[in-house]
Amino acid sequence: MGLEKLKTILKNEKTSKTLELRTPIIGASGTYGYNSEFENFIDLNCFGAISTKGITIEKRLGNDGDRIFEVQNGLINRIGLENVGIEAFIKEKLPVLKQKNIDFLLNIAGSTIEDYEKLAIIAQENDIKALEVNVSCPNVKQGCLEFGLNPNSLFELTRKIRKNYDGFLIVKLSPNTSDIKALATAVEQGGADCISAINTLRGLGIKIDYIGNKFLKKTVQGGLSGTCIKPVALYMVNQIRQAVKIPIIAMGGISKLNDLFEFILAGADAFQIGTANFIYPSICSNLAFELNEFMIKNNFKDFEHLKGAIINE
Amino acid sequence: MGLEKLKTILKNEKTSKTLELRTPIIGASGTYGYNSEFENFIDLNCFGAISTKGITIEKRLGNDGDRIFEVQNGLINRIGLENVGIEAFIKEKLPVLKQKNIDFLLNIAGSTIEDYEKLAIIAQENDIKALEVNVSCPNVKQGCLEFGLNPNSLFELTRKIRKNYDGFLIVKLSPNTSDIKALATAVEQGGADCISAINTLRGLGIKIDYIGNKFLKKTVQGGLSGTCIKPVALYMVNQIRQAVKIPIIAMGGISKLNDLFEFILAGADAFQIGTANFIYPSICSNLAFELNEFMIKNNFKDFEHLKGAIINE
Amino acid sequence: MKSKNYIGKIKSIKKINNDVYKLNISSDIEDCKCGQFISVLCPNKTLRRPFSICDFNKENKTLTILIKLKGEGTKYLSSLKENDEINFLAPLGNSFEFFENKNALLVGAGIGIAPMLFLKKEMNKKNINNYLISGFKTDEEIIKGSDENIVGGSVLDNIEELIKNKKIDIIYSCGPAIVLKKLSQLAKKLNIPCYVALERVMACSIGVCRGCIIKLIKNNEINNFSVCKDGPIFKGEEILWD
Amino acid sequence: MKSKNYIGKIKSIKKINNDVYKLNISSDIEDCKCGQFISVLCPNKTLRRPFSICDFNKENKTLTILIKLKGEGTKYLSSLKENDEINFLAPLGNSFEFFENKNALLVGAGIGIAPMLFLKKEMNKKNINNYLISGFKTDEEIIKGSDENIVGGSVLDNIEELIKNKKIDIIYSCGPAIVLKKLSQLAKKLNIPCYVALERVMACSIGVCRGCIIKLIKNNEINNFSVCKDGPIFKGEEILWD
Ligand SMILES: Cc1cc2nc3c(=O)[nH]c(=O)nc-3n(C[C@H](O)[C@H](O)[C@H](O)COP(=O)(O)OP(=O)(O)OC[C@H]3O[C@@H](n4cnc5c(N)ncnc54)[C@H](O)[C@@H]3O)c2cc1C
Ligand SMILES: Cc1cc2nc3c(=O)[nH]c(=O)nc-3n(C[C@H](O)[C@H](O)[C@H](O)COP(=O)(O)OP(=O)(O)OC[C@H]3O[C@@H](n4cnc5c(N)ncnc54)[C@H](O)[C@@H]3O)c2cc1C
Ligand SMILES: Cc1cc2nc3c(=O)[nH]c(=O)nc-3n(C[C@H](O)[C@H](O)[C@H](O)COP(=O)(O)O)c2cc1C
Ligand SMILES: Cc1cc2nc3c(=O)[nH]c(=O)nc-3n(C[C@H](O)[C@H](O)[C@H](O)COP(=O)(O)O)c2cc1C
Ligand code: FES
Ligand code: FES
Repeated sequence: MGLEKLKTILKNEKTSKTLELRTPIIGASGTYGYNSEFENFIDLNCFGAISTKGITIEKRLGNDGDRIFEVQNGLINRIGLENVGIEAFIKEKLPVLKQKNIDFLLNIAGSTIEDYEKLAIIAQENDIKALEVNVSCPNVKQGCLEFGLNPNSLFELTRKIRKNYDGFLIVKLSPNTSDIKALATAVEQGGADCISAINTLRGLGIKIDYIGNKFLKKTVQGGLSGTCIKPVALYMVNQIRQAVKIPIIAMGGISKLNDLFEFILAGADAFQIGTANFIYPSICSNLAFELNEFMIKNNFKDFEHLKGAIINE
Repeated sequence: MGLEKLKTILKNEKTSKTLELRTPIIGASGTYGYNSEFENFIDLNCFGAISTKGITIEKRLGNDGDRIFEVQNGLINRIGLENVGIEAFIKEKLPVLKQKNIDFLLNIAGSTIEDYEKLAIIAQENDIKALEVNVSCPNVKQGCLEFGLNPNSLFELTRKIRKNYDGFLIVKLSPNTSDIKALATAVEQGGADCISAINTLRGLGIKIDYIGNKFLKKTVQGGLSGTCIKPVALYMVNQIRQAVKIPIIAMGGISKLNDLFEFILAGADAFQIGTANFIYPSICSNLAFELNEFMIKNNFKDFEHLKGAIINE
Repeated sequence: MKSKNYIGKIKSIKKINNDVYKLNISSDIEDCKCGQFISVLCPNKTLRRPFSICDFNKENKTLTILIKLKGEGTKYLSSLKENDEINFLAPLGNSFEFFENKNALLVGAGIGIAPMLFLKKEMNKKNINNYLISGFKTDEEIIKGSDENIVGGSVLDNIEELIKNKKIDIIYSCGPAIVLKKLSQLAKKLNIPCYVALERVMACSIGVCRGCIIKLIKNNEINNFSVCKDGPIFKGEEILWD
Repeated sequence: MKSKNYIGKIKSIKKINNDVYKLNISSDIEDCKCGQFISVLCPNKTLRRPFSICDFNKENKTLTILIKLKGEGTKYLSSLKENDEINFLAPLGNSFEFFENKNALLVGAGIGIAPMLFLKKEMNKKNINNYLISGFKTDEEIIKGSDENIVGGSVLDNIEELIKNKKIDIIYSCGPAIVLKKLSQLAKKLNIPCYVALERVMACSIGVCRGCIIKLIKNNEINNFSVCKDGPIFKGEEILWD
């Protein structure tokens, strides 16, 4: 079964910059590794792209202590951006991506504006097609989310990255804000080609048991992901759709075909799948197949008429 | 079984203003009606208080269209502050509360600062013991949440209410912010005696079905409540605990005894139960009984040693 | 009767057609009225699910409800077995008014027949003339107990004639909103009272959350009423239809 | 063997003591190694649950796992019936190294016995001298298959003597972290290699999420390793214990 119908072109109408994806299904950053870790479970040719684990200038070991906390229909993580660093990525991971012909978004994070600029330059030098700028990671003490929650800094940051990078520039937004529209607008005006949203919600997981006259507790403060954040993600995506014209890669709790339709209605042009990969490691290819089948069966060319149909409030 | 152990005194250490509650379990605003609607299901003597449905100056009919949308482990509502108005409340509902000896927090909402001032004055005139100021309702077009998301306006608002009201002043915070600590601080400095949190998260519910060659859709944008928001609520309560000294009434997804302990660890002094009432209408009294039993069985005088034990980040 | 939270037991569960199940539930409930409903806990869903009372046996305190499969909640309920526990709030809502000397037409569209069956039984007991007409999409969907079943078409197709022929001077109905609306309009035209049983997505089902509101016009004033507590039965003429 | 997602079938499920169940699962899986584990979908939980492979029968492609009741996930799994489907990823992680001419001591504390039983069986096949000692809190908790069961006390109580008596020159162990830590320290003191099977809360179980990290010291450098992919078997001496 060919997946031609799923071919997706994300286009910044203003600059005509585009990103072509085989399918609109992308493995979300932090849940898909660096390159081909999932190849036992999925058909690498049938999904759109990987968003790499967030890459920083230096290698990072991430947080100490418990990193994962399960909640109802979701997950709190505090990985703390453990990653190999940009140098090792370019040397060890990039060749595999190229060799296996895997499309990818390079997800980057920094603690200073200079970090982001440097990463953008390296991406440019290495001819990396698409950059996903993570300004929304709640799990590091410095930087990252700081830039992501203030429209002015976000505008500046986007502009500076844009100056140094010619490829398809995606900025990933945080839902931990009172005004996502202002953030989206800042990103668009700063010159980004696309917005991805949402990153994790801030959450605190506490497990407490009274055993043998003592309270035993376990706590993990970090980012909340999974089905439980879907209503928030739909809200945020819909707000962004109302604020900007550039395309949106939507995520947050996607795990089934109907979720894709819901996000299309809210305004999504493509999708990322995060937490669901842990439960169903084949989900990215399965969703692509299911979507394709649905389109063929019901004679859909695309979903343009549905896109962002909800813009009531 | 006496519930003496559950007696809870919320105290503003600075002003020594207190609110005495028979138990720390309070029925949350909007889910408990105005007075004795729940009396068939619970023992009115065994729970701490009702927080009334949010009251405005004028009677409000609320939003048109669908108002309730079910999600996994949660609920989106867009009631839109339907209420009888302060006049009818004082005339018709207050006498019942008094006659039945039901403790309550008067939950108020306004579209202007003047609204809140007027409501505070009426509360003062009618000798209402406790006021819960809702600056966090996401379901009305004007006012309310606007005041709740900006520390400066929130400080001003709190100060003006404080000027007109001598009782126990509680301000209820929204989680739809990037900086709950700043909001909590503003409220404390404005002269509030207590913070309650959280109100609902902004969410969008979409149901879409493909039936007979057509997409049928249903959408409700409103406030998300229930178990699915508990990790966010724990995070917010914990942040507030780190920012201010005044007591916290915690809520967001509470439905069982262990939830109470989790919120105590995060920093709660008392609790409100919202969505869970819809599923288990006796839950407020049941939780009080369970907590009491636990304290007796395990010889607990109180939970002071646990309170806010998590202050790591 | 005050409404309370009951833990009942499934006395029997029977599939009565391709997607409707009949549940007999025994519990401590003492009484309930025609038109009232119960609100059932479904552990796999956040909210309870409301179902009309379709019959009530006072002697052995047994309620009957009919459940049509819709989504996950009704699917769960249909999987219950004899002797399983079932947690419900009851009795909820207002009830039908009876008029001794009127000829009543009862109209049940689809699963809307459930409260009509109870109503018919009570009217028969009280010797009130009544005629129950029900409508179903296909033969397979027929639920028995009516005086007349319309299959295919609409219950409304020849209803004006029927009203004249049977000298109907009051109507009671339950079913899809569009049917109730048209019936109410017809009743108004014919100047006879019409009571309809409404449905709304419910959260609390006891009148506190204001989630299930319907607007009524009474004395030229528009006001909110809750379907769960002020209803589910309303006078058709008072309803502000969308 | 590449790890894959299998839909297996419960061939048998047996309660083997008051809170441990033995599951035999047949599937298409061709092979797996000693020390590896599987990650099982529990529909009532967000995350899969990891379980050590306790036995594998290559002829009829049947895996055995032992499940000790802990919370909702294991409760669900214990409720499975013969012929029920079970969705798991397998085989996962690295495996034990074998050394033909050594005398191996196998130490299983509590449910940690599961991978040790598999290891013992393989060693027996390869004619490697081995002695499996297990520890349980009470008689009721004993899981059979060891050469020696310590009940009450700790598996570590007389272990130094045992090592000397049996001329042990390599140790393999699985159990609570504190046992593994002490055993590793003892092994270091006695200058014999010690392999331990670790546990961590896992999200992806295939090495991508970095949720299950352990820090190892190799060549004086501290680095992160994933328990799910680089492990679960590590050299005790390399582990940076908390
Ligand atoms: C007063 C009243 C009496 C009813 N009597 C009967 C009856 O006798 N027999 C019968 O089969 N059905 C009856 N219904 C409808 C029944 O409640 C719904 O079909 C059921 O709740 C669907 O649940 P679900 O999880 O299977 O479907 P879902 O997938 O949740 O929803 C399917 C549809 O059911 C409706 N629904 C969902 N949740 C609720 C809710 N909490 N309250 C009301 N409607 C909801 C929605 O319109 C939705 O589109 C009654 C409803 C009301 C309000
Ligand atoms: C590599 C490995 C092999 C294991 N082998 C076995 C075995 O052979 N037999 C056996 O009975 N148990 C084994 N366990 C432990 C088993 O995975 C947990 O007991 C089980 O996940 C608990 O699930 P629950 O829902 O019943 O309990 P929960 O209530 O969820 O948790 C109880 C405790 O189990 C642990 N746990 C929870 N989720 C996970 C997870 N996703 N990954 C790891 N640990 C978790 C936590 O420490 C928690 O405190 C193994 C664990 C690992 C990592
Ligand atoms: C374990 C884990 C690690 C993550 N790491 C990153 C990261 O490095 N960079 C990033 O932008 N997002 C990261 N995320 C966020 C996801 O990419 C995604 O935005 C979020 O999980 C919401 O989608 P989901 O609900 O489908 O998981 C991570 C999420 C998880 C669960
Ligand atoms: C149907 C509904 C109506 C609500 N109305 C109000 C309100 O009028 N005023 C208010 O301050 N909060 C209102 N809330 C918010 C709750 O009081 C509470 O803050 C929130 O639901 C989180 O708690 P929960 O998860 O226990 O429901 C409402 C919530 C629901 C579900
Ligand atoms: S469902 Fe709450 S008022 Fe009717
Ligand atoms: S569980 Fe994801 S890396 Fe181990």
